[in-house]
Amino acid sequence: MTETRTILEAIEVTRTFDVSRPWLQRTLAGEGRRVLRAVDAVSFAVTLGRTLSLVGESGCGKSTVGRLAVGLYAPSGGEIRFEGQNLSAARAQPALRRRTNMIFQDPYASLNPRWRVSDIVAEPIRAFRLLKGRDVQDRVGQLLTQVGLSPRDGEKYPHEFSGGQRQRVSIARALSSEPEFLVCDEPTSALDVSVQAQILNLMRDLQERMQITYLFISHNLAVVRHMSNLLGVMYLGRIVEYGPGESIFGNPRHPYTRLLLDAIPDIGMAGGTNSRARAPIGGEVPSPISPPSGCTFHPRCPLANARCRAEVPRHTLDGDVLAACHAVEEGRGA
Amino acid sequence: MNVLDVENLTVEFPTRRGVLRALDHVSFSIAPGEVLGVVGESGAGKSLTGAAIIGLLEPPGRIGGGQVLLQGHRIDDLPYEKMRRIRGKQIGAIFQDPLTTLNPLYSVGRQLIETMQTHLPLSNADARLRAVRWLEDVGIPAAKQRIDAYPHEFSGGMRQRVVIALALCAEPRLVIADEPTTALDVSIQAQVIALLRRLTQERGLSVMLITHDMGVIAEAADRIAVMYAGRVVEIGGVAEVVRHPSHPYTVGLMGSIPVLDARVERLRQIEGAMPRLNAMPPGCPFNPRCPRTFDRCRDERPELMPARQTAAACWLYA
Amino acid sequence: MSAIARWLDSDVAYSFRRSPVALMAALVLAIILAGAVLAPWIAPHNPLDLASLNLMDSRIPPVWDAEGQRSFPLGTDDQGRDILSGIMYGVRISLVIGVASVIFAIVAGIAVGLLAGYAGGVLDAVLMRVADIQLTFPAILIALLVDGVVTAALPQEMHERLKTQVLIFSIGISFWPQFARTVRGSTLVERGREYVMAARVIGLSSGRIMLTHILPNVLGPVFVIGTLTLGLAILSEATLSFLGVGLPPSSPSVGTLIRIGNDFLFSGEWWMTIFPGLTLVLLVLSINLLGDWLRDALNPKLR
Amino acid sequence: MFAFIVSRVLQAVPVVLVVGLIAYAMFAFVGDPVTIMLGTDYTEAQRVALVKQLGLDQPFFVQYAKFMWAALHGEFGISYRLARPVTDLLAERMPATLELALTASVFALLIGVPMGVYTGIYRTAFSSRVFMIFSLIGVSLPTFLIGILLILVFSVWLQVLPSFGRGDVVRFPHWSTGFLTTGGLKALILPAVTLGLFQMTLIMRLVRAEMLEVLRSDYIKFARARGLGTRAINFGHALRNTLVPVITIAGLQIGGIIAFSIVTETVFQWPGMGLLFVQSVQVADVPVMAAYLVMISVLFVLINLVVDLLYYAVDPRLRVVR
Repeated sequence: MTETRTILEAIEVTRTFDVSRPWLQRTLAGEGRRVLRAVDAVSFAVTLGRTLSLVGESGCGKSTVGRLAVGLYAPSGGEIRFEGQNLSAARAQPALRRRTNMIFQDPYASLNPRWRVSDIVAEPIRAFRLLKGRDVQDRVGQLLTQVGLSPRDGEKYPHEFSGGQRQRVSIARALSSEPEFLVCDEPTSALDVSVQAQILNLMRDLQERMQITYLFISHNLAVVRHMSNLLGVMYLGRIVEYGPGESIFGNPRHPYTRLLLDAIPDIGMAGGTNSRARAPIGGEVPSPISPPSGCTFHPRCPLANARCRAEVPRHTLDGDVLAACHAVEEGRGA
Repeated sequence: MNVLDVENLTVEFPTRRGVLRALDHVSFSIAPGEVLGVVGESGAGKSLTGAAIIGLLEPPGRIGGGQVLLQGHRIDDLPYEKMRRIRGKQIGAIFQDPLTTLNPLYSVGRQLIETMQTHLPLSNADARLRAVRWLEDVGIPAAKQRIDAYPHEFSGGMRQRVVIALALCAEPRLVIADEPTTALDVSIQAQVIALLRRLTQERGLSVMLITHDMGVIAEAADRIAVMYAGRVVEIGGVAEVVRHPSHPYTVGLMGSIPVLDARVERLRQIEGAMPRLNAMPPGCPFNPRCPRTFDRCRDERPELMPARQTAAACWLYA
Repeated sequence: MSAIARWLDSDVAYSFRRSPVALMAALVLAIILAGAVLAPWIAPHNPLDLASLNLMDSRIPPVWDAEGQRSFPLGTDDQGRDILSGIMYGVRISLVIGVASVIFAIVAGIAVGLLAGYAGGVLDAVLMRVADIQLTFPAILIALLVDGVVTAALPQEMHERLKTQVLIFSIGISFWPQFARTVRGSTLVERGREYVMAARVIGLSSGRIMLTHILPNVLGPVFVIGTLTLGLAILSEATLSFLGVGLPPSSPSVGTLIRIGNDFLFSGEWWMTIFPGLTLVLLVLSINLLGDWLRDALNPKLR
Repeated sequence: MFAFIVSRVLQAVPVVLVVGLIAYAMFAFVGDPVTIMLGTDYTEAQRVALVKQLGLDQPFFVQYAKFMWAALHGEFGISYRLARPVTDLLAERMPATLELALTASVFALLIGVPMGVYTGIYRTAFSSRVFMIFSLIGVSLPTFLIGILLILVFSVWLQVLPSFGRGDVVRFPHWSTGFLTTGGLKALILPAVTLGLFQMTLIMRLVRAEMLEVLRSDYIKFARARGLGTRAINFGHALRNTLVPVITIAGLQIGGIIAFSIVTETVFQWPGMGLLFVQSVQVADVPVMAAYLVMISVLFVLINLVVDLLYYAVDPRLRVVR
C-alpha cells in the first residue's frame, strides 16, 4: 500500500425521516410526531482505491447511507466530509461533485427508457462540460468498450439490452465523469448469478486499473466478502461491527454478524456433509420507528442480559475490529 | 411409483412472429418424499414449468406437447373442473411474494377454512380447530387469537408461514414452491426453509422447489434439475451436481457464485447472456456461450444422457 | 431502419392493422375530419352566408323523401339552411373547441402534475386538494358554471366576440384535474426511479430533470386519457350549446344544430335533429373506439 | 371509528367554504344586482336604500360571512328573475329532482354493476363483446341526444309515454311525489332512462376494468392454485375486492347523475332544480346559481361521507388501530 488518503469520511452521521400521519388525523388520534431513525450515529472512512462494504438486512439503513454519501440526502446530525471538506460545500463545486458518482440496483429503472444509450452515457460529460461536439461521441464509444460493449451499442435504447448489459451501461455512465469515488447500491442483486460474476469481475478490474474507491452496499454477504477490504455490518440504522473483511469473516465478534453468517444458505452445504452448522436467527427485524431499548438487537440475541436491554453499547476495539456489543466488551461472547 | 412424472413437456406462446417455445421437451420426475430443486436464471422456464404442472399457465401460453403424470395418472389434459379438484388437494402451491398472495379482505382463518372445506369433508367447528392447529404448526404465536386477524396485521415472514399453511392444509402429496424465500430477508429465509423442510418431512411430501438461489437449493434439496433456455440441461443428486457438475453451463454457474468460506481473486464468469426466446440458436442452446463448443453442438440438439455422476444434455458425454 | 419503417413494424402498428374496430373507427373519423376540414371547398352551400339563404327552401326533407330536393341531400332547417353543409361547418367548430380545450387541459394538467409530484410537500398537498375538490364536481357542471360566470362578467359586446375562447376555457378547465392527477401519479413513480437519482447525483437542476427526464416518461398515459377526454370535451361543448349557453345560432356547432332541430321534433321534421345527432355520435364513438384501442395496445397487460 | 368520521367531516368543511366563497364571489363581481332589481327607472334614494338593504356597502369578507351565515339558515336571498325567495323556489323543485336522480341511480347501479362484473369475468365471451360495444355507444351518446331519441320514438312515433313534465303528482306539505300515480310513474320512465343510461354504461365499464385488475392479482392466482371453486373465486374473492373501488365509482356517478339532471330536465321540461339552474344561468340570476351550488356541494360532501363509511365497512385495512 503506497498511499492511504481518506476520500470520504462520516462522523457520527444521523438521518431521520418524518413518517407522521397528516396533522389532522394525528391530532384526532392523540398521537405525536413519529420519526424514523434510518441512520443512527454512523461513522466510517473510505480510503482511496479501496472498497468499504456495508451489509445488512432490508431496513437497516445501508441504502440511506449510500444516498447520504452522494448528497442525495442531507444528514440530520453529524457530518460527512469529502476530501476533508464538508460534503454539501464540496457538492456546490462542480469540480468536486464530478469526482463522485453512483451505480444503482435495478438495471431496468436506472436508465431512462426514452433516451439512447449514447445520450445516457454522455449525460455527465455534458452536465460537467468535460468535452464538446465530436469528442463526446468518441469518449462514449471508449467508455462502452471499456465496460465490454461495442461503441455501436450507443445507438440503441435500454430495452434492447439484457439486464447485465444494462448494468454495464450504468457503469459506463458512472465512469464518464471520471470519478474517483463510486457508491454502488446493490449493483448485482437484480442480476442472475452468472451475470453477477461478470459485473463483479468488471468492477474489480476497473478498480485496479483506475484506482477507483467503492462504497459497496449489499445484503449478500458472499458478494461483500468477495468485493471488500473494509466491512461495516448494519442493524437498525447502526453499524454494529466494523473492520477489515478478513478479520470479520474469520472471526465475527458481534452476535448479529455471527448469526447472519450462520443463517446464509450456501452451496457448501450440498448433500448435508457441510462444514458449517445452520442456526436460523429467531424473530424478525423490529420496526425502525419504535426500535427496542438499549442494544436494538437484544430481543433476538442469545447473549442478551439486563444491561443490553437498558444501555446502548458503544464501539470497542477488539483486535482490528470495532464491535458495539456489551457481551464482546465484557468478554461474555466467545 | 413416482409422485410426479413430467415427460417431454413443451409450452408455447403464439406471437405474431411465430410460435415461441418457452419450454422445450422438459422431462423429470419426483419420487415420494423427495425434494427436487429446480434452478436456473430468470427466463430459463422454472416458474413456467410449475405453472404448467398445476394447469395455471397464463394465456396465451399453452401446453404444446408432452404429458404430466400425477401418481401415474395423466393430468395435463383434464378439464378445468377436474383439474381444480386436484389443485390444493393433491398439489399445493407456494408463491413468491407473501405480501400479495393473501386476499387482503379476508381473515387468515377464513382463508384457511375455505380452502380445507373446499377439499375435505369438515364441519365448520372442525375446520376452525384444524385452522388453529395449522397456524400453530407453522409457528404463528398465539394462533387462537390471531386466526381472525387480517393479512396486513402480520409481518412478511409470518405471512409466508400463513401461505405455507394454506398450501398444505388440504393435505396434498406434492408441493410446488416457486421462489418461496426470494422476497424475504436473509435471516427470515433460513426460518422459512427450515419450516418447509420440517413440515414436508413429517408428512412425507414431495416438493418441487423452484429458485434461482443455489444456496437454498443446496440446503434443502435432494436432487437438482438445472434449467437453461427452456430445457433441463443437467439433473442429478444435489452433492453431485454442486461438487462435480458435468454440463459446461452448470460448471460455469457453480464457479460464478461467490462463497463465504474463501475469497477468490476472480470469479469464473460465463460470457454473454441467455438467448431470448425469439433468437434461439440451433443445436444446443448454450453453444454460443460454451467454452467447449464443437461442430455437433451447433447442429444437433443434445438430450439428457449419463455424464459422470449426473445426467447432462451435452455432446461431450455422447 | 427509418423511423417510419420502424413505426410500421412496431407492435402498436401491428395491433392497429389487426383490429377491425380500430380500422373502422379510423375510417369513419377520417371521413368526418375530411368533410370538416374541406367544408369551404366541398360543402354544397355556405350556411354562414346569410345572403344565400332563402326561406322558400326551409324545412325540406332529405333527398330520398318524395318532397326532397337534390340540392339539399339531407334536407334543410327552418331558415332554409342546408343540413349537410351545416353539419360540415358545425363539426369544424365542435372539433376546434374540443381539441383546443383538451390541449388547454393537458398543458395545465401536466404543469400542475409535474410540479406537485416533483416538489411534494405543501405545494403538492394544496394543488391536489384543489384538484380533488374539483373532481367531486362533475366536469359538465364546472364547465357550465365557469361559462356562466365568465359570460356574465364580460361586457356584452366582448362575450359575443370571445364566445369560442370562453367555451374552450370553460371546458378545458373542467378537465385539467384528471391530467394533473395522472401526471402527478406517474411523476411520483418516475421521481423514485433510479435514473432520476442518477441525474440528481451529478447535480442537474430540478427543472432540467423534470423536463428532460420525467416529462417524456409520463406522456404515455396522458396521450391515452387525452384521446378519451377529447370525446368528452366534444360532448361537453354539444351539451352546453344544446342548453343554450354555448355557441349562438349565428355560428352553429353540431350541438347548436341539434338544439335548433329539437324545436321541430314534434312537427315531424326529424331530420333537423337526427343527422347532426348521428354525426356527433359517430364522431365521438370513433374517437372513443380509437382511444380504447390505444389504451389496450399501449398496455399489453390487458390483453 | 369516531375519529375517522370526525376527520372526514372536518376535511369536508373547507370544501363547502370554498364553494361558498366562489358562489359569493359571483354575487360580488358578476352583474349589478341593483340595476337588475330596479330596472332602468329609479331614484338615487331608492338605489342607496337597496344597496344598504342588500348590505353591499360592507367589506367583501363581512358580506361573505353574512352570506354563509344566512346560507347556514337556508337563506339565499331573492331571485332576480322571479322575484321570489330562492329557498322557496328550491324547496318546490327539490322533490322532482331527487325522485328523478334516485330512480336513475337505482337503474344505473342495478344494471351497470352486474353487467360490469359479468363482462369482467367472461371477458372473452361473445355476449361480453356485444355488451362492450353497446357500452361504448352508450358513453358516446350525449345525454340530451338520448332524451331526444327516446322522445322521438316513444312520444312522437309510438305515442305511449309523455314527453315532458312530471305527470300527476301527489302533494304533501313539504313534498310532492310522482311515485304514487300511474301518470307520474309513466312520466318518470323516459327521463330516468335518459339520465341513467350514460352513467350505467360508464359504471359498467369502470366495474369491468376493476374486475379485470383484481382477477389478475396474485391472491386470485393463489386462490386458483388452492383449487377453490370458480364461484367462490369470482364472487367471493374477486367481487369483494372490486367493491372498494366500485363504491368510489358509484359515489362519483351519483354526483354525475345530479349534474346531468340539468340536461335531462331541460330536454323533458322536468320541473326540478336543474331546469331552474339552467334558466338562471341564461339570465345570470346569481342568487339562484349560488344557492344551487352550495346545496349541491353539501349533497356531494354527504355522498363522499357515505362512501368513506362504506369503505370503512368493506376494507379491514382501514380499521387498523395504529
